[in-house]
Amino acid sequence: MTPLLAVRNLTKSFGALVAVNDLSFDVMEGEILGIAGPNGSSKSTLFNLISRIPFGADRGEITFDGERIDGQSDHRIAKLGLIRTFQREAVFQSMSCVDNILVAIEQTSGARGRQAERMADEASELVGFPRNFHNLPAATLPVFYQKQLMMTTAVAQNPKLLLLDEPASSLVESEIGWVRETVSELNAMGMTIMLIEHVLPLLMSVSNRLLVMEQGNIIALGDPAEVTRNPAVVEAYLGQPA
Amino acid sequence: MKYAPSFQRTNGFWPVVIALCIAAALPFFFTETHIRHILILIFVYAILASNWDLSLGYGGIVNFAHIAFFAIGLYTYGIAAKIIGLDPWLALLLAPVLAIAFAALLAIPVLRLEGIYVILVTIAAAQLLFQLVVSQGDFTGGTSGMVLIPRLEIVGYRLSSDGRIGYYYLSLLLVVFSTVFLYKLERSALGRAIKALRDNKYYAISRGVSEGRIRLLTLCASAIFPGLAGAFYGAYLRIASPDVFGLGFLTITLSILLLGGISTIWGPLIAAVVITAFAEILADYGASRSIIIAAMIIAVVVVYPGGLYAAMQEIWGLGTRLRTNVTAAWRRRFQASLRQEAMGVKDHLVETRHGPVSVCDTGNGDQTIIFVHGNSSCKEVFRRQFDEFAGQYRLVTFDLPGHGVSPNGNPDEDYAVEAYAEIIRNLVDSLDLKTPIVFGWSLGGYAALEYAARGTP
Amino acid sequence: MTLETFAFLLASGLVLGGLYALMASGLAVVWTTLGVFNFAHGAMIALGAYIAWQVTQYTTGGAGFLLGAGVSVAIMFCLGFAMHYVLVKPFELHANLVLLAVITTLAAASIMENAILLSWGPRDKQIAPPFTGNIEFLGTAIGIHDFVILAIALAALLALALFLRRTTAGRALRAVAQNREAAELMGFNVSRLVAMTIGLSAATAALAGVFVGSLRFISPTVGTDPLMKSLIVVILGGVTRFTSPIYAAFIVGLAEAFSAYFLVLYWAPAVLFAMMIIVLLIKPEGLFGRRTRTL
Amino acid sequence: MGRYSRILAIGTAICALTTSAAMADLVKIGVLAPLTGPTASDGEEFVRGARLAAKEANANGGIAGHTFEIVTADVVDHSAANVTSAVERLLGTEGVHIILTGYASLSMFEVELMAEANMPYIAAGPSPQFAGIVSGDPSAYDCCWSFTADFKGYETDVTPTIEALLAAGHFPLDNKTVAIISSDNPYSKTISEGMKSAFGDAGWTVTVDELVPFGPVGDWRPILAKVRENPPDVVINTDYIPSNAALFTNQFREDPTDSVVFLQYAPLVPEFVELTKENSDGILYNAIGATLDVDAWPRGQEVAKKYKDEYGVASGAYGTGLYEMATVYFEALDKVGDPTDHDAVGKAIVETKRPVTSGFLEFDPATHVARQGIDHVPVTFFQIQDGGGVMISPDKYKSGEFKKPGWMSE
Repeated sequence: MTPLLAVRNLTKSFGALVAVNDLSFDVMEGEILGIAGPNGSSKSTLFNLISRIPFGADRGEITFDGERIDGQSDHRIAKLGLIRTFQREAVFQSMSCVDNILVAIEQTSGARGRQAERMADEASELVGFPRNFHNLPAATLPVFYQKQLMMTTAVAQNPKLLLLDEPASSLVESEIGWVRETVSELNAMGMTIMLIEHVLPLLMSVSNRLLVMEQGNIIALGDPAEVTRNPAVVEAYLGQPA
Repeated sequence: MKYAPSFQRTNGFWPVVIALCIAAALPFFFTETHIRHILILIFVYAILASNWDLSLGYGGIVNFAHIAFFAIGLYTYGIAAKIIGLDPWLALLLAPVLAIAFAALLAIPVLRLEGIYVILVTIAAAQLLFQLVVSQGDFTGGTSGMVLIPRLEIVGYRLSSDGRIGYYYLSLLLVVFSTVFLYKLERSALGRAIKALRDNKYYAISRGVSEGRIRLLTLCASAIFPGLAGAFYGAYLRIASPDVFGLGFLTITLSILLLGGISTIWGPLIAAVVITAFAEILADYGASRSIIIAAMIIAVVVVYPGGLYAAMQEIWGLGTRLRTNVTAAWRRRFQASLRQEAMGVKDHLVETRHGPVSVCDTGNGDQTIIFVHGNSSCKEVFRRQFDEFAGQYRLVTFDLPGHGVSPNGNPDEDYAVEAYAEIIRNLVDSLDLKTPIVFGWSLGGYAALEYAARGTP
Repeated sequence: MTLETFAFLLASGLVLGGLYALMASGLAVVWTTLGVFNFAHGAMIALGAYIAWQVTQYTTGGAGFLLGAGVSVAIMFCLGFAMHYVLVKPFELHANLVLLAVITTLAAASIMENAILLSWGPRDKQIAPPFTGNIEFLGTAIGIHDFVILAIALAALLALALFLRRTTAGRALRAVAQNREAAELMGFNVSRLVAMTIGLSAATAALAGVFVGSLRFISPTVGTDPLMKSLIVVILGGVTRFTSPIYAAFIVGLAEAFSAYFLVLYWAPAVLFAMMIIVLLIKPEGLFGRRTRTL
Repeated sequence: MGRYSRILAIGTAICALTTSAAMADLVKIGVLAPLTGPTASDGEEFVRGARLAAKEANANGGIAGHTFEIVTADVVDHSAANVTSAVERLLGTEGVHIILTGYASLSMFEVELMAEANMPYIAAGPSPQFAGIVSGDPSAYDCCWSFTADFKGYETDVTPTIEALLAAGHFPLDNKTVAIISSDNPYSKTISEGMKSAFGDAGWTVTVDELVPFGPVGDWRPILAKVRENPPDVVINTDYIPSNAALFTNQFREDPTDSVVFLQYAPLVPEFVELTKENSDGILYNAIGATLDVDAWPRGQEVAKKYKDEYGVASGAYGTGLYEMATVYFEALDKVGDPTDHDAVGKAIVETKRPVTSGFLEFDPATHVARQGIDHVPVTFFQIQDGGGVMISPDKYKSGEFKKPGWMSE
């Protein structure tokens, strides 16, 4: 089976600091790859490099769905079906919620008018974003709904690979439940997902495989349960050998 | 669910229709060419400013070469119609094409820069264009400009005849087309992409918006009508002179845009009227005129950074609040008996933390039921319950702030479920309702839940 | 080209450069601190010149010139200080600060220019230069006054640089320019510091105005050309360091002098604007700039 | 958008109010003038000259039963938009039956607006531009007349005048070289081009030929450096902006060459001498339409004196010029009687044949421009001596003799 995303020798430095150091890994079609690591281990930078938003890598090859994407422009990568979210909730604050979703649909699918609106409804349904919020200005939504809206815009683009950057950060227990359900549901529909998360129980429960990073390096990759027993991982998290 | 009402069903529809009718009828009231000239100028400024808003307000690209689109339209018309000898109407249509071409050229440096650097590079580009125009004296007439540019005619009828009525309607038509264009564009997929890119660049790109393409399209789209207006201006005044590149022209247009309010289509249109009319009224005051207008601009910008349009909406809102307050007061005063008939008891105002609310209280019975009505409703909705339960319980209901005959509340504080719960709490305290049963309907239900969540004392 | 011509052009370019440096550094200081472009800078130059002219009407000679310059600098400092509270402060935190500042400063420029027109009339005036006569410079003659002005301009810039680097107030200003939030958290009165920056900028504008008014002539619109020149200088030099626009000013001054001789003066403005676009494209932070901002 | 129209209605109503009050026998004289902006000092003169003429006419009991009042409209920076607005304001003012100006736009495009409205218009702007518009179809512009005479003399007369000075032995002729500097505006450029060919035809060599951009010039030294490398017999600068010309003079005097210096127009403006002081002594300039304030031309002396008595300052060319334009109109109105008959007024103006401050005024029917020449409006040459302009040529009017400038070698 060929991987959906193949990353080879990915490297990025900021001046003297090597943020991502010669990373190589594959993401298989249909899996949920969890990504963990302490703060500053360059997890989000990895997403940045893959999506080229806002910057690409210095070196390395990325193949997505059989196509080299490391030289492609940022919005092209999104159009190929590699969609990311951001750690901080992001909305187009001057627009209504439904317009937020429509932008995403119109830019990738080319659908317009009623058809695009129907797709927006479907995406909202799937993510659980309340449809009666559609005409509210996005800026007025509470944080949780802004996160939901960002997820909806991502799902609306019908991604092949969804990069979720800490969808559960700053959420309460019941809201984390929503993340869990949504991620599982999307995955069940056939979406491949890469998930960065600090909420470990969530990460453990949904991930098929777990990748642990520290200071720009992969220190473990594999079955979640095994990875958590890996001494290097424990050291990275607790700062001393177990 | 998408609810984007068609224009016919928005609040703006009738004002626009009325304004349009007035604009169409004005030449019959003002036959002097002077006033028609001012109106035509207003239209030209309105086109310039409102289209500038497309790049500056919606697109977030501070393009100080916007007036250059107008200048290009002007000179294109002049050179094509006078020197090349093209039919004036064709020259008129050629103007926006060249303006778009310049916009595309301008996009090259603009795409690579951000913020204040965009201002600087566009100022430089406009100045460079100015130098170019002035240096090509053989075609452009150099610093004094080219005169006797062919005028527009329709089968031999000069648009300038009959007190310029032809030019008046042509400019009105341009404003209408330009506004329809902007209105449609703002609501189109392109318009959404433009706004998305401005609101949150990287998020927009991650959703497939191509920054380069959208910025290019924004600039090009904002060049069409200024180019056309420039050609119109040339045909109307019959002169193309380089003073359109000057700081004066730029300042007026920018003042109109910012005074009107950015990211609105209507703001610049309103401000074009205000500023041009103001400048004309003060025309006899020489240097003081400029001082007064500049001071006025500073005052408006300082008090209302959102511009006149925001100010108007605020005033409109104040007016509405005042009107509803007065009606509510009038009803409290004169229609009390009507309501008493429905409810069986007379209502009265009770002071709470969120202002006075109108309360019906049957006043007897050990167990109290408080009824809380829903959104856009009023306490009288519970008249049947009052009929039914009167005698068994003490029944209390009230109008939420801004509903029924309660006075308006403060929009920032009083229209929230938390505030409603506090009102219930205040009522319980002040009317000594002990441990009431709270019945909420719709929005009132949320209020009741919130009240419950706070723990009954 | 003879040595005399070369020396002559050199002197001419240096004097221009000194003037531009003074004009541009004021503009750059505000830009760095507030991130706004002050379109009233040209009008401030004009107003400064007229105030000094008024003073020289009562006292003549070298004393009058110095007194005029002093009074003008003092008044303009206060005016600049006050301008912050009227033109920028009210919407300091608004999302469109840059744009709103463009329009308020343009309006302020219009008010100042027209107030000058009302108070002093439209006719050209000159601030009597205290030194007349020429000095020999590598075999060519240049007005003594030009050299004195170049010296004062450099001294003023040096004083400003020392103020920013060596004094507590200057350091505070630089702190605000580098990181406003941090400065606020550290308990600086940021508003007053920013107002002081604009005041300093207005003071340098006044000095530049006095020089322009004594080297050339003043009219209500005398500031228009200096504004454009300062803009070019600031873009070429960048604003990352206090010294960047100063180098650029001398480059522009010398380039103007020599290009007018070797090419034609006619194309000088076009060449400058083309240069500006190219620099913005290749190195938007300016020829001497780095990506971080400091005063 | 309801407010939109309401504000418009109020605005226009106020405009209408201010323009409608008019008295039957009161003729308003419209004056287009830069009341603000960089040329406001000239604008002040326009208005003063016209006001003086109206005051005088009213004091004499009016013309053909009419009294006069001046209404002004500000053209600010002479931009097309501002000039058009000002013209429209005057055209829209009830009771305005004549419009005068020193100059409104550099291109004279407003002539077209006047012709369309059939409004009598006497202007003193650049005559080549005026002629360019009118000569295409003179009969369509019967209401428009240029008080400024044909500019041809500016181009042709400098060469013979300087050669005459040479012939008179005022200074030696080394090698017949001339440096010509011009500013890129139609006035300066047309004149300098004409001069170049005139000097060329007379066998001169042009050593420096420079064009500077229109607008303020910050430093003339690089150009002066070129001039100095090869000192010419004559240095000519046609940049007419007074502050530019004054700076040129001051910087030239830092290290002068052994040359005659000729400047175009600027020395006519009073502040030129103020700004240059003794540096300008010896400078040559000429004028077509300058006030002939000399014994040989009583009309010039008379009006110049009137103006000075009234306002306490000497008039430049425009103060007396506007006075004379108003006089021309009064004469035409006296013949016609009815100020509202614009056609007749226009036709009466063409018949004007009278002495005015600048010479003998007569219009050329082909271009509607005042005729130029020794018997009409002459080109007069001046030299600044002791801070004042002394007319040194033509002989018919001259009030003094050329003096060798202090900077030239013996």
